[in-house]
Amino acid sequence: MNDVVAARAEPVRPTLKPIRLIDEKGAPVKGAERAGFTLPSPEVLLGLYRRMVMARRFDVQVTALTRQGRLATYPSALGQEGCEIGAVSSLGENDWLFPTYRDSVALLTRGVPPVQILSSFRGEWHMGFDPYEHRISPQATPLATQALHAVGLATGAKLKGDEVVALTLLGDGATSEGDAHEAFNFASVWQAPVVFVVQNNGYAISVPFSKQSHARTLADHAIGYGMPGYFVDGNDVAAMYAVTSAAVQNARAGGGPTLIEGLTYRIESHTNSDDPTRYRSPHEVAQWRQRDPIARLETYLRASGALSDALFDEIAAAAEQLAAATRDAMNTEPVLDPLELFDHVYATERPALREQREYLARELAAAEPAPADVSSTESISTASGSIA
Amino acid sequence: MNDVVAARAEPVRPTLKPIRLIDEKGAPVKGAERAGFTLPSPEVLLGLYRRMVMARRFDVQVTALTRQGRLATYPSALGQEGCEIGAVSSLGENDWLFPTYRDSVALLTRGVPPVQILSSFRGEWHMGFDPYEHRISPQATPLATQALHAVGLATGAKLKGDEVVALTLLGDGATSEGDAHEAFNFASVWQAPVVFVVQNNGYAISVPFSKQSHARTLADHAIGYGMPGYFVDGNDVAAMYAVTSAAVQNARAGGGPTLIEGLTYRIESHTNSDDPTRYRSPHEVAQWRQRDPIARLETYLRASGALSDALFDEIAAAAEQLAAATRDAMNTEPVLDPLELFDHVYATERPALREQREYLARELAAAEPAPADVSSTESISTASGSIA
Amino acid sequence: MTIVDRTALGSPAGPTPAGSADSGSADSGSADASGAPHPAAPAPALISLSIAGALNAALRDALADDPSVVVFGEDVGPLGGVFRVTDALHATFGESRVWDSPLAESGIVGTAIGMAMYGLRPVIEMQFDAFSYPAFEQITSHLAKMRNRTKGRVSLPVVIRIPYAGGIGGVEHHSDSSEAYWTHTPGLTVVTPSNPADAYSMLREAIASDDPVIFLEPKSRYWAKDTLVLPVRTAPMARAQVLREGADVTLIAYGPTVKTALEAAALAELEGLSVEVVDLRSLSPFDDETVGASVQKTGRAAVIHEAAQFGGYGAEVAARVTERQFFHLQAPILRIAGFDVPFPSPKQEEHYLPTAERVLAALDTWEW
Amino acid sequence: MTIVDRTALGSPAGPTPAGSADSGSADSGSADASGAPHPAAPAPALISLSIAGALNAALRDALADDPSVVVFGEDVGPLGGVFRVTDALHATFGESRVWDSPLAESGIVGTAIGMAMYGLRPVIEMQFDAFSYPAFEQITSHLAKMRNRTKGRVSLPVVIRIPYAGGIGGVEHHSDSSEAYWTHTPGLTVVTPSNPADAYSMLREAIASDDPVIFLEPKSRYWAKDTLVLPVRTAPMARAQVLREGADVTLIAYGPTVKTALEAAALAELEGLSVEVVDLRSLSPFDDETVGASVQKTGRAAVIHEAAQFGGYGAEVAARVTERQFFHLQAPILRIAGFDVPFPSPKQEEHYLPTAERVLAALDTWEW
Ligand SMILES: Cc1ncc(C[n+]2csc(CCOP(=O)(O)OP(=O)(O)O)c2C)c(N)n1
Ligand SMILES: Cc1ncc(C[n+]2csc(CCOP(=O)(O)OP(=O)(O)O)c2C)c(N)n1
Ligand SMILES: [Mg+2]
Ligand SMILES: [Mg+2]
Repeated sequence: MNDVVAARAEPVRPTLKPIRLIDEKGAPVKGAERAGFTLPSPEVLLGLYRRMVMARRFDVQVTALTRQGRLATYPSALGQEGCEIGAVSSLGENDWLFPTYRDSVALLTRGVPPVQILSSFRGEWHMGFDPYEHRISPQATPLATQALHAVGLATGAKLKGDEVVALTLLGDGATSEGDAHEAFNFASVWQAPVVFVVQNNGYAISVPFSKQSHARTLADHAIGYGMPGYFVDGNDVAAMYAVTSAAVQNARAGGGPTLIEGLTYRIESHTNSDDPTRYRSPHEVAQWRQRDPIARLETYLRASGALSDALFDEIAAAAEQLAAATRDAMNTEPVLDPLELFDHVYATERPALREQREYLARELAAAEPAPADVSSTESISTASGSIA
Repeated sequence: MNDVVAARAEPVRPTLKPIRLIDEKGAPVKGAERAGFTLPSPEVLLGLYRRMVMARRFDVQVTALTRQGRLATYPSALGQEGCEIGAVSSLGENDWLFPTYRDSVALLTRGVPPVQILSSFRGEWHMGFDPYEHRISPQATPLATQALHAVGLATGAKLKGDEVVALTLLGDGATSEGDAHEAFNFASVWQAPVVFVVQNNGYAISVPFSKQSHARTLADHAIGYGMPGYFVDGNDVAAMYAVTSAAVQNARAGGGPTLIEGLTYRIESHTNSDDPTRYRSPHEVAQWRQRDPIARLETYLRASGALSDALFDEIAAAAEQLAAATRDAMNTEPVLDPLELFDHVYATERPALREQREYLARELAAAEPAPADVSSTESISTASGSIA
Repeated sequence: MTIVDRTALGSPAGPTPAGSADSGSADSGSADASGAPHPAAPAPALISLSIAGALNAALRDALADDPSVVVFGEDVGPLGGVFRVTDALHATFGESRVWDSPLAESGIVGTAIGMAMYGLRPVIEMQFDAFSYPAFEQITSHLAKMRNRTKGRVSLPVVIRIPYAGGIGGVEHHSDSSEAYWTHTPGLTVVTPSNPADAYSMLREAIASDDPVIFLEPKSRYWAKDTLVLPVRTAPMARAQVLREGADVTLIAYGPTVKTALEAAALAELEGLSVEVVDLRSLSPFDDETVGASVQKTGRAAVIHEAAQFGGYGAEVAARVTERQFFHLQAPILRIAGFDVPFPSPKQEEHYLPTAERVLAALDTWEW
Repeated sequence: MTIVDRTALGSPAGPTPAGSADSGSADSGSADASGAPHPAAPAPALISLSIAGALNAALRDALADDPSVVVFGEDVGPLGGVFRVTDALHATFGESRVWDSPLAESGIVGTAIGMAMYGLRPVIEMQFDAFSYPAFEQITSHLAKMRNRTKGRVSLPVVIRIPYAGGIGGVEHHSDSSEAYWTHTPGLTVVTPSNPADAYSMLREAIASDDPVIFLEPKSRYWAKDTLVLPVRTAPMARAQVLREGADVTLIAYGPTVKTALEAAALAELEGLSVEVVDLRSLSPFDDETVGASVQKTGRAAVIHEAAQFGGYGAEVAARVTERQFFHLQAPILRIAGFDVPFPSPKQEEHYLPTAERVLAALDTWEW
C-alpha cells in the first residue's frame, strides 16, 4: 500500500497565475506565464480568430432573436469565445465533444447548422442534431452529468482500441456537483482519454465563484486525482488552444485525462430571463468587456501583420451571412408532429403506448376551433371561502 | 475574479510520506517525518493505549460472537484502532462524531454501551443509542452521506455561535462518492468546523486502493478545496491523535475544515460474510499484522517506562471485563415490539398508518402456532413447464 | 378577487421560467407582505397576492417569527431565486439566515439534515423538479428515515421547496412532476398548494412541522393571484378541500391541475353535469375521509395529474379509493394524466398536459 | 426439480447477504454453466441451477457471444460480486471485459451511458437496491431519456442489475424494493425473474435489448434451484406467465412474492379455493393482455409486493386492471404489500413482509 501510494509521481501542478500566451493588450507573452507553451502558428490563430468572430456574431444574433420571443431561451456565451473556441478547436474529426446548454458556439464551430443547434432552444424537441454525425452529445442541462458520459465514451473507445478523445465542457458551478468529482476520479483511475475543460465564468447564475469554491483555482482539483491540471487565461484563445491541444494529444497517446480551467466571464445574463443587476455591478462587467478575447487576438494579428483589412472584412462579411442565415432559419416555423411524442421512447414497441398514441391521434383529428374560455371565478371563490 | 482567486493563500500541503511520531518499531521519530507535530504526553499516550486495548478486545469478541451467529453482521476495525481511537480521542465533550458501520470501536471509546452499539448489528433496530446523549450520529451505511450531515451540523453550530466541532470518518472507497466531494466543498466554502478523517485501509470490500483512486494520497484532495490536508500513518495512534487534535483546535478557532488521511489496514474480512482470500494475499495481511498499532505504542510506552507490568495487567483485565460484559449482553434477547414499526415514522399521527398498526396488532393477537409448511413444489413445476 | 387568466400561464413558446418570474416578481402583494413581518401588526389589510408572493410572505414571516429557520440553496440569496420566491429575504435577514449554497443538490439536502439535527429548521430549494434527483439518496435514505431510525429521537424539520410541473414552456428537465417518487417513500410528507392562501398557510405549517416536508410548488400557477389578508390560515395541510360541490362526479386534483378541474367542472355544468372538485393539498398523507365522502356521494371519480400515468400518483388514488368505496362506485375511477413519455419540449407540451377538454372527454367514456 | 426450502431464505437473524451468497455461490449449476460458454456445445445436459447461477451463466454466455458486452461495478471483478453473480467472469474474460469500478453509483451509470453511446452493451450492478439511489439522476434524466431526446438516434442498451427486496436479514438499506420509482419513469424497461430459467432467459434478452433495462433480482430467491438445460429460452420478457391455473381469484405477483403467491394458492386449495397465479416478470411494460384475461375469468384479483403499499407498484396494477376490467370485477382488487414504513431491521422483517397467511387473510376480507 504504502509503496503503491509513494510510487505515483506528482503530475503537473497548476500555476498560480493563469497561463497566457497573448496578454490583455494583445502583446505576445514571454517567460514563466507561458508555462512552457508556445504560440500557435499564424494560420491557426487566424482560424481561431475567424471562428470566434463567427461565434460572436451568431451569439449576438440569437440573443436578439430570443429577446424578440423567437426562442424560448438562450444561454449566451458572449465573452467566452476564447475558452469555447480554443478548447473545441483542439479536437480531431473522430473526437467527441460533450457540451452544456452554454456551448452552442462550440457546436457551431464543429459544424452543426444553426437551425439544428437552436431546435431545442426554440422548444421544438430536446435536441436538433445527430450526435453521431457530429460526434457531439446532446447539450446537457443537468449539471456535470455529461462529464461522466464523456469518460464512459472515451473508455469505450479505448477498450475498442480506437484513438478517440472526448472533451467535455463544464461550468464553475457544475464542478460543485458530485458527478464532476466522480467523472474526474473515474477518468484518472481508468486513465481515460478525456479532457475536462472548466469554463470558470465567475458565476453560476447569480452565485459568484467565491461562494462556489474555496480553491485557489479549480485546476487545483487535478492534484487530488493525480492528473495534470492547468489554470489558463480563458480569454486568451491562443493559450486555451495550446493547452487543450497538448491535453488532447496526451490523452490520445495514452497519457490519460487532464483538467483545464479557463478563467473567463459571462458578459450577457445567464439566460434571457435572468436579471444580472441583482448580483453584479456594471463596473465589473465593463472591466471584463475590456478583456475581450476577440479584440485581444485581433490586436495581436493586426500587429503581427497576419490580419489585413481585406481579410478582416471578408470574415466580417461571412459572419453577417451567418447571422442572416440564422435569422432566416428562425423565420421558418418547423412543422411538428405531436404523435412523435410516442415514437422514440422505446426501441421495443409497447401496446399501451400505442393506445395512447391512438388516443392523441383521435383527439387531434377531432380538434375544432378551441371552445370558449370558461373562467371559473366562482369556484375559486368557494376555495377561498374556507380561508380563516 | 482574477484577484479573488490569487488572493487565496495555499493551505498546508500533504506530505509525500505519512506523518509519523512513533515508528513501526516503537521508537520516537525525529525530523521531517513529524511535519512539525510533537508527541503527546505520556498520560495521553497511556490513555490512547488503554482505549486501543479495550477496542481490540471488544472487536475480537464481537467478531467471535458474530461467527457464532449472535449478530447478523459485524464490520470489524481490527488493525485500524490507531486511526479510529487517535481520531475520536481528539474530540471534546460537546463535539460530534459522524461514524460509519466500520467505526463501532470509535463509539465504544466515546462511551456508548456495547449493547447499544450492537443493537443494529443484531438486527433489532437500525440503531441502539441516543444521538443527543453521546453526540454521535447513527452509523451510516450509505457511503459518504454522513459527511454532509457533519458539515451541516457543524455549520448549524457555527450559526448558533456554539464552539462545536464535527468529525466524520470515511473509508477510502467512500471518497469516490459524489457526496464526499460535496461535503469537502461545502465545508471549505462555508469554513465549517469539520474534520474529515479518511481511513484508507487499502480496500473497499474487495477493491484495492489502486482501483479507487489515482491520487498520490487521498489527502491531496484537500488542495482542490483550499483546505489543509494531512497524510498520516494511521497505525501510529500518536500521530493520528496529534494531527487530528490540531485540526479540531483549528476548526474550533474558526480556521475551517481539514482533511486527514490515515493510512491503515483492515486485518479482518470486510464483514463476517466476506471472503478476502478472493482478493488479497495472506502475505499482505501478515505484513500488516507486523505494523500493529497497539504493539507499536506498547513497545514505546514500555521502553519509555510509562507502561509497567502492573498497569499492563490492569488494562488487560479491564478489557477482559468488557469482553465478558459484551458476551453477557448478547446473551439477553431483547424483547421487541413489532408494533413499534409504526411509531416513529412520523411526528404527526396518520390515520392510515394507525389502521395498518391495528391490522398488525390483530394479526399478532390471532397468531397461533405456525401452520404446517405447504411446500408448493407442484406449482413451481408448472412454472418451469413453460420453459422452452 | 382576481383570477389570473390563461395568458399569464405563458404560451408554449413564451417566456422561460425565470423570465416569467421576473414579470411577476414585483407583485404588490409580496411587497406588502414583506412590510409586515410581525403577524400581529395593526390593521390587517386585504391585499392581492400571487402564489409566489404568498410563499415569499410565508418565508418572511417564518424567518421573523422563529430564529431557527434558515433558507439556503442555489440562487436563493441576492437573486431571490429564479422564481423570486425568496425575493428580498437575503437583504432583510442577512447572510446567516438566507444564503446561496454551492451548486449541489445532494449537498444542500445533506447539510440541511445536519443543521436540522442541531435544531435548525432549514427551508431549502431545489431549483427545478428534475434537479432534485441528485439529492434522491439523501432524501430517501436519510431525510425520510432518520426519525424512524433513531426511534423518534432525531426529528428532521426540513422543508424542501420544489417548483414542479409544466405549463410554462420550460426546456427539458424543467417541467417534471415527481410527486410519485416522494409519496411512495415512507417518512416524507408531501403537500402542494393550488392558491395563494394555501401557499402561505401550508408553507407556514410545513415549516412548523417536525416531519420533513416535500413542498411542491406548481410553477405554472406561481403568478395566479387572489385577494387575502395576511397572515392567513386555511385548513390543516393534511386535509383535502372540496372547492366546488357537485352531485354527479368527483374530480380529484392537486397543484396545477386544480385549475384544470375547476375549468372542466364549469364546462361540464354547461352540459348539465354537476361536478364536485376536490383539491387534495396533501398527497402524503392522503385524506381518505374527505375524498371518500365525496365519492360516496357522487359514485364516480376521476383524478387529474401532469406526471406520466403509469405508476403515477393517480394510481394510488384510484387504487385506494376503489378499495374503500368499491360498492359505491358506478364506474371505474379514471385517470387523466400525462402520457407515458418523457415531458415534451415547449412547443409540444400542450399535447401532453391534461386539459379541461380532455377531462370532459374522459367523463364521456363512462356509460352514464 | 428441486425447490429451495424455507430455511434457505435465511432466518431473520441469520447470515447476511454475502454470507448466504458464499454458501450458495459454489453451486454446481453455476460451475457447469461456466464450463459451457458456447450455447451450441454438444449434448445439452439437465443441470440444477440457482437463480444466482443462472444469472452467472447468462452473463458468461452473453460475454462469450457478443464482444460489445462489458460487465463492471463495485466488487464484480475478482470477488465475483457480493452475491457471486459475476463469479469467475473476471478470470475468464479478463480486465477489459469485467472489472471493478471506483465506488460511485452515479459514476457507474454515467460512464455506462457513455460506453453505450460508443456501441458497447454494459451490464452494471448496483450492489444493493438502496445503493442505486445515488444514480437516480443519471438513470431518470439520461438513461431513460436519451433515446427520446435524440429522436431514436442514440440507443442505450444498458442493463442495470439490482439485487432487491428483503427476506435475507439484511441490515438497513439492504432490503429496499424500489420498482415503483423505476416503473414510473418513461423510457425504462423493468423486469424481474422469479425462477432460474427466467433469470437466464430474461437476462439474455435484457442484454440484447436496445432499451435500457432495470433488471431486478429478488435476493431472497438467489439460491432457489431448478433443473434446466442451458441455454434456456422462456417466454419473451414482456409477457406475464400464468404459473398456476385457477378459477376463483387471480394472484398477481413478481420476483420474491411469486413464491408467496404459490404458497398461498396451495393453502387456499386446502380451503377449497381455486387460485390462479400470474408471475408478471415484466413490470414495465405491463402485460395487460395476460392479466386481463385472467381477471376476466376469475373476477377477483390481488397483487402482492414487498415495497410499501402507498404509491407502490400494486397501485398501478390495481388501477389499470380496474379501469379495464371494472365490469368483470366482483370485488375491489386487493393489495397485499409492505406497510407504509421504512423497511425494518432483520428481527422485525417477518412482521413486515407479505406472507401466504396474510394473502389468505386478505382474500377472506372479500364477501364471497
Ligand atoms: C443538477 C442541476 N441543478 C441545477 C440546475 C439549474 N441551473 C442551470 S444553469 C445553473 C448554473 C450553472 O453554473 P455554471 O456551471 O457555472 O455554468 P454557466 O451557466 O456559468 O455556464 C443552474 C444552477 C441544473 N441545470 N442542473
Ligand atoms: C452508496 C453505497 N454504495 C455501496 C455500498 C455497499 N458497500 C458497503 S461497504 C462498501 C465498501 C466501502 O469501502 P470503504 O469506504 O473503503 O470503507 P471500509 O469498508 O473499507 O471501511 C460498499 C461498496 C454502500 N454501503 N453505500
Ligand atoms: Mg459559471
Ligand atoms: Mg476501505
